[in-house]
Amino acid sequence: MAEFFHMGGYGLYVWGSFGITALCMIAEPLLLRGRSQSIRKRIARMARVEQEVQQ
Amino acid sequence: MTPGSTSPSLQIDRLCCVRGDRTLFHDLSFAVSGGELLHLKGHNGSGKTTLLRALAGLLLPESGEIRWQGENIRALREEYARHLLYLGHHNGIKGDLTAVENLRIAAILDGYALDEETAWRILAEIGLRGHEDLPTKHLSQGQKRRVALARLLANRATVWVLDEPFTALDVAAVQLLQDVIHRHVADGGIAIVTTHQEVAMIGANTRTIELGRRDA
Amino acid sequence: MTPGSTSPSLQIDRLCCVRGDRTLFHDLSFAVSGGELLHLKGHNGSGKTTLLRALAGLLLPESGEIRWQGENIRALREEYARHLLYLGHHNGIKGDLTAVENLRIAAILDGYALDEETAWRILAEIGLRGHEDLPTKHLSQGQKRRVALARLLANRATVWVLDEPFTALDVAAVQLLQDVIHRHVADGGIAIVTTHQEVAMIGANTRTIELGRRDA
Amino acid sequence: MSSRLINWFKFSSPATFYPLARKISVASAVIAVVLIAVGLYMSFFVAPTDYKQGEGYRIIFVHVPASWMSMFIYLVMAAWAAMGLVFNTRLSAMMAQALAPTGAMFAFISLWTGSFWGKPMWGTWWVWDARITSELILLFLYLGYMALRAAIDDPRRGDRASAILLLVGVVNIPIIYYSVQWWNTLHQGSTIKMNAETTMDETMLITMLIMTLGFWAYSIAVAMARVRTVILERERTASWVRELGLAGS
Amino acid sequence: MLEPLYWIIRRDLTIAMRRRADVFTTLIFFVIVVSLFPLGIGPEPETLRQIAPGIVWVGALLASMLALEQIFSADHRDGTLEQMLLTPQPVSVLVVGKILAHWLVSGVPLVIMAPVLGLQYNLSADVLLVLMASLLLGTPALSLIGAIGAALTLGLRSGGVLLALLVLPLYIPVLIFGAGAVEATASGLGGQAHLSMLAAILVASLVLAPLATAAALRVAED
Amino acid sequence: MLEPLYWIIRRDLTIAMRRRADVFTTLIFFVIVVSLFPLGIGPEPETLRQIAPGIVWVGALLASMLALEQIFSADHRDGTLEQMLLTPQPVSVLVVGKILAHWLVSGVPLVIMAPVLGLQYNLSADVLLVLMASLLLGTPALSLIGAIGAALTLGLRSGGVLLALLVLPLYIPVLIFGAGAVEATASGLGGQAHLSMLAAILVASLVLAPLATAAALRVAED
Ligand code: HEM
Ligand SMILES: Nc1ncnc2c1ncn2[C@@H]1O[C@H](COP(=O)(O)OP(=O)(O)OP(=O)(O)O)[C@@H](O)[C@H]1O
Ligand SMILES: Nc1ncnc2c1ncn2[C@@H]1O[C@H](COP(=O)(O)OP(=O)(O)OP(=O)(O)O)[C@@H](O)[C@H]1O
Ligand SMILES: [Mg+2]
Ligand SMILES: [Mg+2]
Repeated sequence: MAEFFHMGGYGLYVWGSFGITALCMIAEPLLLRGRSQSIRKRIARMARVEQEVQQ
Repeated sequence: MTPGSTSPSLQIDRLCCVRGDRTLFHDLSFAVSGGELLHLKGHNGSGKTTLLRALAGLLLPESGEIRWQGENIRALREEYARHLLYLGHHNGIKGDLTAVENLRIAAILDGYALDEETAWRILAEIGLRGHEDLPTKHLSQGQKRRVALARLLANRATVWVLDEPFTALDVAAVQLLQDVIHRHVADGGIAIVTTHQEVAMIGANTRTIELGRRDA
Repeated sequence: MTPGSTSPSLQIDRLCCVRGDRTLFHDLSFAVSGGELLHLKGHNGSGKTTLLRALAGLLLPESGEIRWQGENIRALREEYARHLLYLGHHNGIKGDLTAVENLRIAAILDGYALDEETAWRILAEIGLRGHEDLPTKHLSQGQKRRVALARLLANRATVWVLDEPFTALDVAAVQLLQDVIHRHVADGGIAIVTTHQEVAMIGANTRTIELGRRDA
Repeated sequence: MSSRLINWFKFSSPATFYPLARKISVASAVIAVVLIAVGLYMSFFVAPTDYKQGEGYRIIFVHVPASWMSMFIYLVMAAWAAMGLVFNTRLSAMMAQALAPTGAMFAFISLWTGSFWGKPMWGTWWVWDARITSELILLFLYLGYMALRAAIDDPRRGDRASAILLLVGVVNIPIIYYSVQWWNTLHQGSTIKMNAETTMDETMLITMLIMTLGFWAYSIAVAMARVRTVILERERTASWVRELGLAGS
Repeated sequence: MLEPLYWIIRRDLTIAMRRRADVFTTLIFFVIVVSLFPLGIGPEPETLRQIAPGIVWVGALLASMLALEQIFSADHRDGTLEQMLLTPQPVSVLVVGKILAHWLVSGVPLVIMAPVLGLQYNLSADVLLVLMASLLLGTPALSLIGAIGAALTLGLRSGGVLLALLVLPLYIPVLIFGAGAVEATASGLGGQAHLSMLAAILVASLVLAPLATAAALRVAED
Repeated sequence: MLEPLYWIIRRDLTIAMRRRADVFTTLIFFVIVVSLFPLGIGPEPETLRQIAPGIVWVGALLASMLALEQIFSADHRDGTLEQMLLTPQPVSVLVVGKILAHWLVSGVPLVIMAPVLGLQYNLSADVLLVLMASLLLGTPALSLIGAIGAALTLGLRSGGVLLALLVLPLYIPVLIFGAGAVEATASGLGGQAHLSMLAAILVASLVLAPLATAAALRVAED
């Protein structure tokens, strides 16, 4: 196992590369989720305000 | 002032303009033809400037059409520009050029030549005697506005679109400008004007359109 | 509105201002004291803006003195600034901040705190309900002017120096602003105002000074 | 013909595309997860150790797909931009807008993994090689596009301005690419060349292909999800958005 | 079509002459930037001569880019640009006029000044000649390409820096061939090929840039 | 005196956050300019490593100068600067607030980014550390000095270039000691002395620049 992570001496480089790639590709959807939720909340709030005005 | 076989006509068809979150107006339709003065009213923020910029072709409306002699102004472009004179909140004059130079260059770009003498005469008429060959950046607010308005006296355009032309003008200049507009309309031209001042824009051939309603 | 043992007084003594080649006025002397409204008149280019900027201390006059409570304003500096509110052709608001933020930051720099609630109330009063927390760059000309004018409602300054405050305002706002100015004067403040509009600035305690003579 | 045209314009309306985008996004996400999982397994356990570069070469399995995607996405964006300018469809600009961050991210990954490869192979994090330099410039082009979009408040104005920028950029890309190539090769003394190691093992090639397809599916999934957000942001006042009933989510 | 072109150029040159300082400031920026490097790098003549073409070219590129920021912004602010879009003249013609006037005012002085700066770095006469030629072909291309960026960033608050971000990547081919021509000459390889590439880039941008700029201006005034 | 300072900083940071793109563009300009030089000069690693400190420093200097153009101009145009001069607060305090906010937004990112660019030029770890230290001391000095120039050129049309002209000569000492510190470290001499000089310059400009800037602002609004 340790040998696997050692990568024949290239561990830092191989895992540095795959790690950042994984990090980016996981972070991007998460950030997107945050952005999506905030706009959804904003639309919901706008709808609520509108209803209150109508009443 | 307006030669041409058919009477000029500007048609606004189901126009809708949106700025930011708000729909300023929608399904706005009306027509203006030669000899008419359209006075656009509305409280602050009702969309007058927006409408005028759309009429000038500077702003792409969300939907709807503006037609000049039956054709969409987006398609006509330079052809429509030949008949149009727009004056916005900005004066559109260069501070480093003199009043005479400003007037002449504007004329040439509008497609006709204006000789030096005529330019001087027009500037005197609008009350800038003695200031004709100063760089306009040294003029006061109202004097700058007068330089911009001098184009009305020189121009041969049919459609005048004027956004708050009376701001910064003193009483004498307001009177003069009213006369100029009325003369243009009497000659068969079209004028579309916004103003908050209750000046005597009301003449025989004046139509008023009120935009917007006071919200909240 | 103006606490203080002595009545406020602003004295202008043999003031002379030159711009470019022209002497706009010279040997101009007058005094304004608490409870007075000074209406500055004059045709375009007569030097009203120049005079107001000198009164605010933004412009160094060629000669002559401006005294606040008997002392030259150049010597007083920050002390005079505490009593002054100047509104020029520019609105002096940041387009990236909301109306509320603009109002509050202006108040803090003017040396007093303005809580959020009061700010909202003042903005509602001046007709900006529903626009309080939009970046002001998205407002129309007249709405921006209103944000600037909201400072009048919040401020505790004694001397108001207002350069064409009525431009871009609609009829309702003009009425409101007149009331505010009259109230300030009735409370013992000083207001120095220029305007070309023949609005009802004429009250019991209004003085008018006319600058310049139509030249040529 | 005409009915096909109508159909096309129907889907170019954000309101109709919104639910469709979700379906595409979910399907692509599933495909991406499967392909990338298989690709990763093959990268580490199936592909043999390189005789020259040892285990270090495995970086290739993310580096090359990321490089390819970064270039490909820019072209797709430019195509959408052109379509938006010609047909004046709002959705096209939104698609370009939705793709940009993903493209920039892949350009960044390409640079990062390239550096992490270069250090053990060449002993330095960076050389001014032609391909590397043009990848850096591509990243700048992405950033320029995104900065311009962010700087313009009015979305419709932003659409048209950034479309012009994309088209100008795409005309320039080949010029930039060849000029950089020329700059580098005409120069004496350029030390090391990035050369694909002789003939590539077949399993390596297949692994790389699988990873590329996985990245591709990932890009589609993310872009579709993002375009949904963009649509909501821009159409938040439209009645169809209100009828979605987003209050709960 | 030629008359408005002539008048636009005349107008802009008149304005430039009224503010003569403008003409010199671009030039002096160029001089200062190029002279700054020896201060940062150290005085070794050999190193300096080696990097001279690159530095002079980067200096010219930055100076031209900075000057470009002004090309439309003043007209935009005072509303004259808006008026230009409303004239019956084709906008791309007006754009060509403005770019040409701008280049005459800000580009030509750079071309003339460059040899003097080259001397500071010990470049030989024929290298200096090629340096001038490359700038003569390159700076108009920079102005044309940069005008697109200037139009796109018009009225945006972060104008200057954003312009740099948009335009600098597009300038790279010009930089490479420009500096390349000088370097090739210096190392005895002849800069002919590079100069022809520069000419090709100039022609291409002369055809395409005014159209893109005109489109961008219409968008900016929306 | 501290309250208005706090509020001015808060105000300017709020505005910067509303336009997040601004923060990044200065940074990216820095990155692009520094990456541009190899394209002009050629890819030889040895030459590049030798000139790296000078190039990174000149890049930081230009980026900081360009960003500075904006420090007062927006406030001047919309009239808020005029209003600030009319508040009962000492103008030099407001100026310090504005400069500090500006440095936080545009200077700090440069300091953080510099090591990455150093890597592109193959600088070693300890050299990178000194590079960061020199920028940390140098960039606030650049902002302070540059603010004087920004105030002096306020409202002049040729603002950007004229600013460069006024400010660059004053930047030279900062550049010499900043790049010098890095170079000295790279050649094993130790950059201590240079860094202390930088610190001295920073202190001096912290004392003098706000007063000069305040005076210049009063003149600009006359
Ligand atoms: C920061 C550094 C690097 C960057 C930005 C970079 C960028 C790129 C790009 C853009 C491609 C795709 C090119 C194409 O398909 O034509 C690519 C492919 C490739 N790179 Fe890199 N690279 C870097 C470092 C490296 C290093 C150090 C190596 C190995 C020693 C390497 C090996 C490869 C290989 C083998 C390919 C595939 C070539 C092909 O399919 O034709 N790269 N790289
Ligand atoms: N660039 C913009 N972005 C977003 N909203 C805007 C923009 N410009 C104007 N608006 C909004 O559009 C509305 C109408 O603006 P417009 O300038 O057309 O009003 P107006 O009728 O001319 O008002 P005024 O009498 O004050 O000049 C305003 O409420 C404003 O909030
Ligand atoms: N910066 C300047 N340089 C030179 N002359 C100037 C400058 N600013 C104004 N002037 C001159 O001073 C005179 C008065 O200008 P000022 O702006 O004070 O007039 P005003 O009374 O406010 O006019 P308005 O009613 O048009 O606003 C004008 O004739 C103008 O030519
Ligand atoms: Mg308006
Ligand atoms: Mg005035």
